[in-house]
Amino acid sequence: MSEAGEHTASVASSDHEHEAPKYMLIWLYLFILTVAEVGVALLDVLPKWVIVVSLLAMAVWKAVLVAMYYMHLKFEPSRLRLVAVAPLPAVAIMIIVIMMEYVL
Amino acid sequence: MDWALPPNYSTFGVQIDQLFWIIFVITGIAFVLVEAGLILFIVKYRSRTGHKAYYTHGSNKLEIIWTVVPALVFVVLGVYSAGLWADIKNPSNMPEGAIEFEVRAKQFEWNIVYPGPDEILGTGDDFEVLNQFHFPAGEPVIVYLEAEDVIHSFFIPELRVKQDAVPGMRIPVWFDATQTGEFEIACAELCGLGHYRMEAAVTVHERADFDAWQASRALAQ
Amino acid sequence: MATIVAEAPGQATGHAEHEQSFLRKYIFSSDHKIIAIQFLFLTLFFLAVGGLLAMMMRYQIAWPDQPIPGGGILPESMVASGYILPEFYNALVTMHGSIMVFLAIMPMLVGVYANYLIPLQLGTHDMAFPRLNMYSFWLMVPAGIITLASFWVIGGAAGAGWTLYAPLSARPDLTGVELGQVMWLVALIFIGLSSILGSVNYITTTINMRAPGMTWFRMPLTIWALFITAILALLAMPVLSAAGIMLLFDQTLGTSFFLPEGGGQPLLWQHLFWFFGHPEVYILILPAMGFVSEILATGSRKPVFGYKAMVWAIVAIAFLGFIVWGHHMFMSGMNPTLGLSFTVSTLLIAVPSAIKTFNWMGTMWRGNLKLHTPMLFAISFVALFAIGGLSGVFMAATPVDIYIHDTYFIVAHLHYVLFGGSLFALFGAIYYWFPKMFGRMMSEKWGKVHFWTTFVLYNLVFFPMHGLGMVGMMRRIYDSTGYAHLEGIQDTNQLITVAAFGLYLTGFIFAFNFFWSIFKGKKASRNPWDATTLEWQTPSPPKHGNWDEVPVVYHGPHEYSHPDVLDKDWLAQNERPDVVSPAGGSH
Amino acid sequence: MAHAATAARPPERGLDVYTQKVGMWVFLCSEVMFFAGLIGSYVVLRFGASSSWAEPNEVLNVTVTAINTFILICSSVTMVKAFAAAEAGDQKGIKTYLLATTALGALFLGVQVYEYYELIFHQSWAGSHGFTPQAGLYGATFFTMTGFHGFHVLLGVICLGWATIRAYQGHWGADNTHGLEVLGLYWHFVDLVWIILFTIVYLI
Ligand code: HEA
Ligand code: HEA
Ligand code: CUA
Ligand SMILES: [Cu+2]
Repeated sequence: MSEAGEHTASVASSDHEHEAPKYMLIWLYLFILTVAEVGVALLDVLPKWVIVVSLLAMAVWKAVLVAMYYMHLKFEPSRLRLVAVAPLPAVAIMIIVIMMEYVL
Repeated sequence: MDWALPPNYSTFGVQIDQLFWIIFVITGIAFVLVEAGLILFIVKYRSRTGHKAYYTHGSNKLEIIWTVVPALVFVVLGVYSAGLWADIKNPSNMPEGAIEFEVRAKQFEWNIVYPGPDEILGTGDDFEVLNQFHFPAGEPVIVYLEAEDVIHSFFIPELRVKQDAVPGMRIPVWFDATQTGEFEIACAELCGLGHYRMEAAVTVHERADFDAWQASRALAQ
Repeated sequence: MATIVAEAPGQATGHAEHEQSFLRKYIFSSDHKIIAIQFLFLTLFFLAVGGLLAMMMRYQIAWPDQPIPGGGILPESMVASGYILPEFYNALVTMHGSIMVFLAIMPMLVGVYANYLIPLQLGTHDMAFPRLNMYSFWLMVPAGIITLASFWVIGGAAGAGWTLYAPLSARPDLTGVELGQVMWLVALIFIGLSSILGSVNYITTTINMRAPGMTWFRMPLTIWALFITAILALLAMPVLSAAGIMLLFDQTLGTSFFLPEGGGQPLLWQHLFWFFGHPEVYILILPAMGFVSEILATGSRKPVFGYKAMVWAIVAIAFLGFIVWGHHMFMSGMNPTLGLSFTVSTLLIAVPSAIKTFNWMGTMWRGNLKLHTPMLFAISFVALFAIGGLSGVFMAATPVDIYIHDTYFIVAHLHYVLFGGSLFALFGAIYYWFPKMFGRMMSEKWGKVHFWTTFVLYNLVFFPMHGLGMVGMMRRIYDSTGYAHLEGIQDTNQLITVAAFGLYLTGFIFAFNFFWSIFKGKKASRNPWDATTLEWQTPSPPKHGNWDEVPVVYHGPHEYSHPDVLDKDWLAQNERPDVVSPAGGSH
Repeated sequence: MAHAATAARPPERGLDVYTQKVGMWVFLCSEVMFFAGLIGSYVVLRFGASSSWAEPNEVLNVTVTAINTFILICSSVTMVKAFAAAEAGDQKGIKTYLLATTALGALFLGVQVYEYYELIFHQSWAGSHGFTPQAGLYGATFFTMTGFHGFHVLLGVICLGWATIRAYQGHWGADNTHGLEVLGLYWHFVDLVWIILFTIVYLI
């Protein structure tokens, strides 16, 4: 019956036994990253490919922060995380394969 | 109607037809297996009173057999097709020294640009003929396909050639006719209300006749 | 109990029957069973419409030089002095394909049966989001109305093929279709939204609301198929919507996403369309495979052979379905090296289909076959799907596809998988679940008549199309008599057309049986087929809310002829093992 | 296998979270694919394009949009704060933060409308006056992607407005947080998409 106990617990009470995430700290990260992005793009001193790669890296970093903390993915059961990343392979396949038209 | 592919006049057409019939045999075996099995089961196991069905949840051995056998067949088929496909369609495998034409498709006609007596496209003696495609037999031909408005498809059944002509692209196709003859270019991609009548005459000449025809045409321009 | 009620928000009173107005009960209902029946009527109507368009097409193909009978009632823009116009023919092909795929078969497979069966077979009171479910039906209605209306606007209905290849579909000056193309895209966006909302519901319900004991591997194969289908739709439909919106902007706002003059890429449309389109064709077959597995097990009185292999095959088909789309584009000017990888993946995707085919045969092997109408349709599904699948192998082999691409060989293939596959399975499913839906049986006698006439005429219509394709007859041509290489095929075309008319008439046998049985059919018991899944353990039809008390599941989905069960040859999923027989265990 | 008494057995274990949350995540999967379709097309069109693409700041006003991005990020914080307030049963917090989120969302839309207005009427591109959806692939992709994002923001603001009204009616609280959490998921997702769009449309 332990299964039952677990279940009701997760349905009835909310899933926030974890300590409250530091929302303001994340906000600060996001702010700094945005400033850094704009800086990198507008100063335009680095080689083009470095700019592109670093901008993409920072964008992904920000997106992951939002998903993990604001959307609470970090604190969700891993099964839910699986749902959240499910479309990513399809996205990757779509974009990479269509791009191969030009690369091959 | 005969249940047959039309006579083949191109070099790689032989292999295409061969592959067609190889697949026909493989799928034919699978077809007979499935359909005969179904009929046999219907007859043999139809319900009888007092009879109880055999209780089973399956067999791992059988699952493995009917996964592995088709997979092997498909891998072999895939490798074989891949090689042939690369020979036919890969631009790096296009034959050297082929005579080149340009075909511009538009609603609903085929404009054939001939290289002229110097056999080089883009020079002064090029000329254009509407809906008439003449070329010599026995040597490779490359056609550069372009389209002006919408997508058309360059289809000569007897030469086993088909390739879409896409606006904004210049797509090479090659073939090598083994014999002389008269055929048609048909348009195989829906391109509007005249799609069904977008055809052009194809004449495959002996080399000498082709030269003569081209010379006379070039003069007339 | 409490937790279960909490699981169904918005429908918290799952089983407290309220007095509801007629409108709330039958029209704007959020009961999944009513919604399913609404979908059934809508899709049968569109099946008849799509068929009618096919009949006009067939007439034109067989007798291009003769005026079409009754053509006079159509406006001059479609039929001029009795003759079908080429642009109207294009509209017929396009709308036949589109209506059949998007408004008949897909919503019939998913809208009707996912709605009807998921809550019943999983043992819940309703869907996770009943209101959303209602919206998903009511989005289909405007889509249908717009589609039908597009025939009567200036310029006629869309005429660029169901695949809407740009630039043809993007530029009215090149098709002569002004509004029709736009209307069809708008309808498509409605359909996409409807199907996404539906999928969210099906997936959530399946993941989170299964009855106690209904573990993943005790789910009936129908549910597996519908669940995976919903995932496919969820991931593929939005891409079509995105592409459709860009195409809509090309048509109306003067952008040029797919128009080379403005720097756009015609091939990008094809990539996006087929990235959706290939998963779409599996959306159209997977649920059918699920129904067939279940009907075959019931009809053979045996558990499904290789249940787990069947499940993994569905998953494999779905996964591979996302990496094969390029096989529709072998001749499109796509990079030939890319073509290579698509050949290999396409051939690989045939492996799970092979697994399924052989397991269906395994299910029938040493069974106790009851050849009732649903069973006949299910068996012929296997027979005909195999033909369609095998013709797919020809096309997957790229060199062969050079010749047969865009010929009637493809038309034969697609009707073998879509009609011989999906529609045959659907007929089977309608006969099979009719008693549950309407509380009455359909007539067996007329069912058999319908089956045999359909089976024979169907093959007469579509089998010869392989031959037409081999001869080289192109698709979507209004008149094939102008081509030298197509001489001598007109007899075949006429034979096909005559058979097609017959095939259409068989639809009326079905329609008659269907409507007659709703009112006059023999009253159905709870479980007329002696089936094991949960829906058969409720009254026919089940009441609002489905169950007083949620059932508890003890057994796998298709336990027929269990040796320990002595008094009957089936074991319902929710039968308490200790009640049935002392030794009866679950598997 | 021992079977417990019938009625006591709970439904099968799903994702261990409540149904609306699962539903929202599943729906977001389809949204990912929708934006992937648009962004993927953008990448392909830009990569395969013969015509040139403008450099950052050449046509678009990156500074204004950077501020706008910051506004959207702030609205994510206030949203998550509203949810935290609801969990803590802090009625005042719920109201304040929801109101702030709605206002920030509306502000974002306002700035976007201003941006569009400036681009269409006062910006010139490729020699012609006015940067519009008809201004080549650059304009078409720009307006399509940002426009659909803006449409999502609009839907979000409408829902937020509704949630705010409910907050003033005392609807949310420690025992009623699900609706806010689900709405929050949508709102953060819209923010997340913007983070990606901002980078690839304005900065690269
Ligand atoms: C329900 C829909 C459905 C299904 C299930 C399929 C299944 C398959 N399809 Fe089909 N297809 C369509 C619907 C479908 N298709 C439609 C609508 C089009 C046309 C679109 C248009 O252009 O309008 C099309 C077009 C199409 C093309 C493009 C042709 C062209 O335009 O040139 C190709 C090419 O590869 C293809 C291949 C396949 C293959 C390999 C399968 C495989 O999945 C089939 C696998 C099944 C089997 C192989 C049979 C069972 C197996 C055995 C009995 C085992 C033994 C067999 C062997 C060892 C050989 N299909
Ligand atoms: C599931 C899909 C489906 C179905 C069922 C059909 C059914 C039929 N199709 Fe269709 N067809 C397509 C999908 C389908 N088709 C697609 C996708 C294309 C490609 C389009 C394109 O190229 O863009 C195509 C193209 C196509 C062509 C090629 C046209 C061309 O390229 O020029 C032809 C030609 O003969 C054809 C014929 C037929 C015929 C004779 C039927 C007949 O079987 C129809 C018989 C009618 C019925 C079986 C309905 C009877 C039912 C009732 C009367 C119901 C009444 C009941 C109640 C109201 C309760 N179809
Ligand atoms: Cu040109 Cu069809
Ligand atoms: Cu496909």
